[in-house]
Amino acid sequence: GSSDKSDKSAGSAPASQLIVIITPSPDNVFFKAEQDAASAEAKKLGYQTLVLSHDDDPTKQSQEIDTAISRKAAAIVLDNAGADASVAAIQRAKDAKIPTFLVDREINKTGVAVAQIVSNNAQGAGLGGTEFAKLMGNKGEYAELTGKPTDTNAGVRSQGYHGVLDQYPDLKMVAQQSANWDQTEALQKTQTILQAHPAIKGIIAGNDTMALGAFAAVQAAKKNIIVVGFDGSPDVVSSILKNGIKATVLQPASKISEMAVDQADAYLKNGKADQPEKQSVDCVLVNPDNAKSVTNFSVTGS
Amino acid sequence: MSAGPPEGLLEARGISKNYGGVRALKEVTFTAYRGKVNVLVGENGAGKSTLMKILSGAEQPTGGEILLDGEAVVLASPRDAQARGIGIIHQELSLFPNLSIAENMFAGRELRRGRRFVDRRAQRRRAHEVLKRLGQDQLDPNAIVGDLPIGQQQLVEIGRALLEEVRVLIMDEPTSALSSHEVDVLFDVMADLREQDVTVIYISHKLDEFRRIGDWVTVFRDGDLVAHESMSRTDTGWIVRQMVGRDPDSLYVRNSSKTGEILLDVRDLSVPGAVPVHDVSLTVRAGEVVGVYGLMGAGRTELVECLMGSRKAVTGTVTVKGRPETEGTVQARMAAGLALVPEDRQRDGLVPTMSVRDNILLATVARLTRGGLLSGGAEQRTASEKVLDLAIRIPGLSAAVTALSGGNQQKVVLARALLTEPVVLLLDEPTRGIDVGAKAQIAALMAEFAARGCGVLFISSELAEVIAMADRVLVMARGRITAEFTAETVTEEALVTASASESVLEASA
Amino acid sequence: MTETHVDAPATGAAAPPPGPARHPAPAKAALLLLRGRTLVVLVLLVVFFSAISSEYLTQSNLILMTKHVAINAILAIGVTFVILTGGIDLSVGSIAGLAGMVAGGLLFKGLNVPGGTVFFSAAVVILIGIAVGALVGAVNGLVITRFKVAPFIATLGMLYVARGLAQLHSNGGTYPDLSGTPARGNEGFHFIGVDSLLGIPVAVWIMIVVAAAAIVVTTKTPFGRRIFAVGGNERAAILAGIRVNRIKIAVYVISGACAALAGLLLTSELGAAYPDTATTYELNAIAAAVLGGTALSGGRGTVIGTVMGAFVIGFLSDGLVLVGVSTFWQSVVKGAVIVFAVITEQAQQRLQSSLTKRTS
Amino acid sequence: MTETHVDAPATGAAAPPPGPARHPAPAKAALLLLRGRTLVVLVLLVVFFSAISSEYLTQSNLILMTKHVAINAILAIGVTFVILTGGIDLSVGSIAGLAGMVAGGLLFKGLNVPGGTVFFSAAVVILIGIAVGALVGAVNGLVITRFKVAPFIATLGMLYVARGLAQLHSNGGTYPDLSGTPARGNEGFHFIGVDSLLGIPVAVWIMIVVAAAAIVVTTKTPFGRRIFAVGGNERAAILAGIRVNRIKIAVYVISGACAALAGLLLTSELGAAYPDTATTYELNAIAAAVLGGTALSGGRGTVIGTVMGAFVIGFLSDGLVLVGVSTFWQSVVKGAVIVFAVITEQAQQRLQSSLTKRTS
Ligand SMILES: Nc1ncnc2c1ncn2[C@@H]1O[C@H](COP(=O)(O)OP(=O)(O)OP(=O)(O)O)[C@@H](O)[C@H]1O
Ligand SMILES: Nc1ncnc2c1ncn2[C@@H]1O[C@H](COP(=O)(O)OP(=O)(O)OP(=O)(O)O)[C@@H](O)[C@H]1O
Ligand SMILES: [Mg+2]
Ligand SMILES: [Mg+2]
Repeated sequence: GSSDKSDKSAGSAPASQLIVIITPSPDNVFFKAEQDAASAEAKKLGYQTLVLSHDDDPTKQSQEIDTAISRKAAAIVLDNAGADASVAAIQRAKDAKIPTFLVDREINKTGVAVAQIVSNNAQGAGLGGTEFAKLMGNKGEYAELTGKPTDTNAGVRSQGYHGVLDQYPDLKMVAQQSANWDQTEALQKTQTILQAHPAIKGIIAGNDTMALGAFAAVQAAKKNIIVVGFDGSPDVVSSILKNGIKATVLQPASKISEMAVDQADAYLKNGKADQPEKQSVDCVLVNPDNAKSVTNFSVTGS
Repeated sequence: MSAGPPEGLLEARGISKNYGGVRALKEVTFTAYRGKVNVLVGENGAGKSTLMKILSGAEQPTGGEILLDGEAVVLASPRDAQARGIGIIHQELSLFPNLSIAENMFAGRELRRGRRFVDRRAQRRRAHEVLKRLGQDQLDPNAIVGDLPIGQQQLVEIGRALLEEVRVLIMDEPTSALSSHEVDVLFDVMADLREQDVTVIYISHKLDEFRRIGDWVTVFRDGDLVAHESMSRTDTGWIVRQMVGRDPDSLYVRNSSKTGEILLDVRDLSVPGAVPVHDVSLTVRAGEVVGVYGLMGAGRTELVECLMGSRKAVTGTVTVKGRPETEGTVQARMAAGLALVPEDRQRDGLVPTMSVRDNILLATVARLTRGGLLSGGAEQRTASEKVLDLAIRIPGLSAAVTALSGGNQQKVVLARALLTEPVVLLLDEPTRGIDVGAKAQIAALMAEFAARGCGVLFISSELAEVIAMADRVLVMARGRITAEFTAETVTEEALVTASASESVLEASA
Repeated sequence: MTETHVDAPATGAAAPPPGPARHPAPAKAALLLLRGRTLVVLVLLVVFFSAISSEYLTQSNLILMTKHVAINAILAIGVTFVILTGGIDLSVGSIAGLAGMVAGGLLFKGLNVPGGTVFFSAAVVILIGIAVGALVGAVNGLVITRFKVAPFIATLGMLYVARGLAQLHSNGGTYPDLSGTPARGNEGFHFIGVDSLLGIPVAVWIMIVVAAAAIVVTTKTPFGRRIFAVGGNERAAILAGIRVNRIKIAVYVISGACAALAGLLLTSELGAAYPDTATTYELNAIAAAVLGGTALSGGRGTVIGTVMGAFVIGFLSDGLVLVGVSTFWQSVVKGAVIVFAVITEQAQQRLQSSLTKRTS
Repeated sequence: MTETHVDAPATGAAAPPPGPARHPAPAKAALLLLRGRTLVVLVLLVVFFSAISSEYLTQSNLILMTKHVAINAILAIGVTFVILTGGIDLSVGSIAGLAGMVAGGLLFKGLNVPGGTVFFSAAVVILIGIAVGALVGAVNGLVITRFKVAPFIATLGMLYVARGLAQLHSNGGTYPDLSGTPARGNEGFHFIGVDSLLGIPVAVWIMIVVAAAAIVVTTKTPFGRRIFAVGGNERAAILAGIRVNRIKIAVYVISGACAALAGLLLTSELGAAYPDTATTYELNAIAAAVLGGTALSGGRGTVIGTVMGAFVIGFLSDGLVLVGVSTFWQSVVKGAVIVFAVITEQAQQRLQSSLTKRTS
């Protein structure tokens, strides 16, 4: 095809001091923490920030990356909207000489972004699955609530769970439904699943908002069912402390964001990356034993 | 009239009304006398309805004042007017097609049981009483108004006005969709009202009709009041002279062309539906003007709609110019040489969002293209030619069609039909609601059309009109053709007998 | 001609109003069956799903599904009022979200006033939530009547505005715990969304009360009949002296209040308020009304039909989840059933009107 | 009465057409200003944002924003056809998604036929994608005309069905790489969404072509005239010999094809096809049409107005992003601007009609 004439900024050195931070909607506390940490770190290092949200719509994300290019950003910190659907937009930024630092979610291509710093979803799901199996006593019926089916992490986490759970022949998954990461949907679907399978002993959810919805359903049904989530959001942590939800897997959102900004800073100063592109930060299991030491997506002392 | 000047009840003093640049009323001063039937006449667009809308609070005057019982009043809304005892039957039916007859009559002033609830039973009873008074006691007050024929809808509208305790009752062409039987009943009711000292303002284009009931007559022309006289001191000629500003040489032009081959041949046509048509056979010859007379609900509209293809027949054949037309779609019938000017121009004729030009060209627009694209020049030429032909009075071809008066709107629809170059023109009540001048023009157009070797089939509910304009009259009743007359044999009595003998209304009365 | 006249009884003294047109027996039966057409679709759904899953037709599942239906039914009843006047309300989902957030905020962090923080009792919070919905509805109504903005656009704008306000209310966050404390005197919010009375969830009782009230208002009161008049012919309504603008504002207020109530039920059930509550619920609510026979052009429809429509949608969605259909197929089936149900509705109307005409 | 006759020239040979009503100069100027009202709102937006951000009014940003506008403008043009007939199309977002997935699937994994896998060239894939959209539109049109389902419901059902089919197509997954290979002969899909010609993105050229074609069709062809007639008075259109059902089906086909084209542009731009592409875009498209003066009741509107409406929405959204307004406020501001723009539209119409009347 023809050259990218539309990107007038291409070729001009990034003289600006602007870091553009793009994440999914901050109405999920996880992404809010991500935004806040990245923004704070960038300001600390003397950058301006532009914080945007793509609401998990790759098209909107693509347009926001265009905006970043248009504003001649120095770097982009991105929690992307789709492992495949984000590649072209990030490549566009690269062509415009704007480095992108991915957080939280990977993309299915290397050499496009400067860094892909993600919590190890597979490892985390392994932790969650193991804890869930232990809580279940390695047997019994359970249900799984998966995230938005079009979201990569939903698949990775589900696979991670099953990597552990499927090893126990007595653990039987009787229902699997997507609740699209949504709390109300998780509530209503859990209620219906409990109707179909009253003998369910546990529910494992792909994130914490769904875990909260599922737990509300469990409470309303006055049942004693093990609920395990993923993220380590403050609401779930406090539920764990009250012996509600049993466990979650904390993704160090703030830490990841800070790492990304620090690496961006180094890259801009030195002109090259000081870390390998793929970096993964291990997740931490949160259960009643350590829940007290968790604040805003980080475990003190870990 | 009895001695002494009658006492004025409702007075309009120097009322003007401008719609944008259109001066609908020019400082009109008009008095309605207490306990009299005050008749208002005038050409289409003379401003009659506008004045009535102002007197009933639906429109605000640009200037002037209104006096009720000698006192100046402000009628800011229909509610205000109602509160002062002024009721109105609107020219365009203002009914709720989704509600029952009883609910229509009581909309906005429901009878209540307790303070909060509608007393449906009482509403039904009162509605039934009113319907009975109008000779319609076979009508179910629970019937949904949208399912009624237009004539019965008009009666519901009348009934609604009668329910109120009114001092002034304005009736804006209440009989345009009624046949003579219901008109008689309505006139009895009006006589009653007069007895009860109710002031009636009555607007109509049917000269012979209002002369029977009116006490005073007022003539409007171009937004001005041009004459005001006791009915007993006038005659039809005088009224027409005042209206048109010249002598009525002849109201209706009779067709005098020689008849030729059969252009339209209908055999054994049957149409199902609310008003079914049974086994109708008829012919229209070249150079012939055929009238179809009948009462409300006789099925005439269904017949022509079926001929035009907008309604499906179950049996029967339609042959145009010797060629059977079997497809039965509007397009096919149009191509075969039929064109219909529908009964209800608002509902079936005009596209209110379009200009006069686009309305005129609607059916033939595909002919005015060059290389697939519309040719603005050709459009403009074709439309203005028709406007001149039919002497349509318009502010301009790009004006909104809704800004025209009723008669001119009718001519727009007629122009559209004529542009399709039909061999047989079907006209359903072409003169409904239009003034004498326009009626004469339409009669002349029909005659001229026949003279060109084409045929005309027109529906009318006015005896005088059918007798004066048709070479041959068919009478329909209950979906069948019950009689046929030639211009020489037809008489009013014969028509009435043939149409009523089997009619729904007669049977139930 | 097959017309039959309604005969007035021979003893005509105080002519009793003629009753409704009498139909010959078979026609009448067909008509009854068709009037209950939404019911027929519902029964078909129940039969179908209970054949697949034995859990479907259990008492507890029926109660649960009805509880899920309650939310959409309440939204849809409100929307029905609007549609009956010929309008539309796209903002109900957002209003539900906003009301939930307002209530959640009041319960979780109270109201800041000069000199401290005030907490209201759960009942007062619920009333405030409903008032917020009514207020937003009033804004819709005013924009529509005063500025003559098409209802579609006015409420589409409100869809964005109210959702944005809900998010701004907590800056995107969730109010996690709405159980209140005795010290604050604001316990008990879970009553409406979680508790049961006589074995039936309170939410279902609330739906019953709302539906009953709506039925009475629409069919028995002058206000209700005027709603139909406005939807049937607005110009005629004005000429009949009906204060059309007031009626219109009133229906948007009702719709807003119903939406808020639904939002409060959702929030109470969830025990947490988050700003995306009830996103896109407006489409389900409108679909329920139309499924139940409400004409989008206004003037025709019944509250009971709307409730039936909500039952069809709810029982279908839950059934698909219960038997474990994948999310993607759920979407396809739901769309197809909505259209199919309306097609039968059209068939019914045609048959019905032909029957009525023939027999009246 | 100030009515004037159309004067026939004394020499009646070839009567020149009467010109449009003549206005006095100042009234004419006011009218012109008001006709371009959407333009005025647009200019206000540009002035406002460029005062805040120096980046807004740069050539590159204007080109970029116009490219973003292109997608919504193409959707909105299609929807305008439907709205002009008095219908509505809620399924355009889903159709865009489905077309994108179909194209993505064909490029990424080809078409399985007995005996192997076939790959089509990018151009053919684009045509197939558009054909899919047209086909879905035809289904909409058939459901609406044959089964007399209200357009709102028929296309609402299709919203769900088409989205479900898009998801089923890849079982929820994304087709990641649409660049094609020389071996398969299917390279070049990025041309429509990524590349530029003469410094202007191809997507913008496509929007210009679509808009120009739509303007010609709506204003210069018999078909276009009939669309307006159907929307203005369907019964009159039938009696004027217009095949109303055909016209209706045609507009849904056009709307579906435009939606598919928009979906293909989106997919090409992203370089990947995912099933949620263009979710809820229908509301923006309808909003653009209405902002541009198209009446939801049918019969009134212009394509150029719709394009202006799309510009207002797009330049507003991008401006809010550029200056870094928070997501939540973006929602509030967008809703408010939509309503505000329509309010000015109402004011304009009233003023315009009073001017036209006075001066005609
Ligand atoms: N809403 C309106 N806008 C613009 N012009 C109008 C409007 N209503 C009426 N007019 C114009 O005012 C004039 C008087 O109309 P009006 O309806 O009062 O006539 P009319 O005497 O009742 O005629 P008809 O016998 O046809 O009913 C006409 O020229 C008409 O075009
Ligand atoms: N029960 C009905 N339901 C629906 N529409 C009806 C019904 N009866 C009549 N109509 C419609 O009302 C209009 C007027 O019908 P009407 O009964 O007056 O027929 P007609 O014989 O043509 O008489 P006229 O033309 O003198 O009014 C027609 O368009 C007809 O189709
Ligand atoms: Mg009049
Ligand atoms: Mg008739």
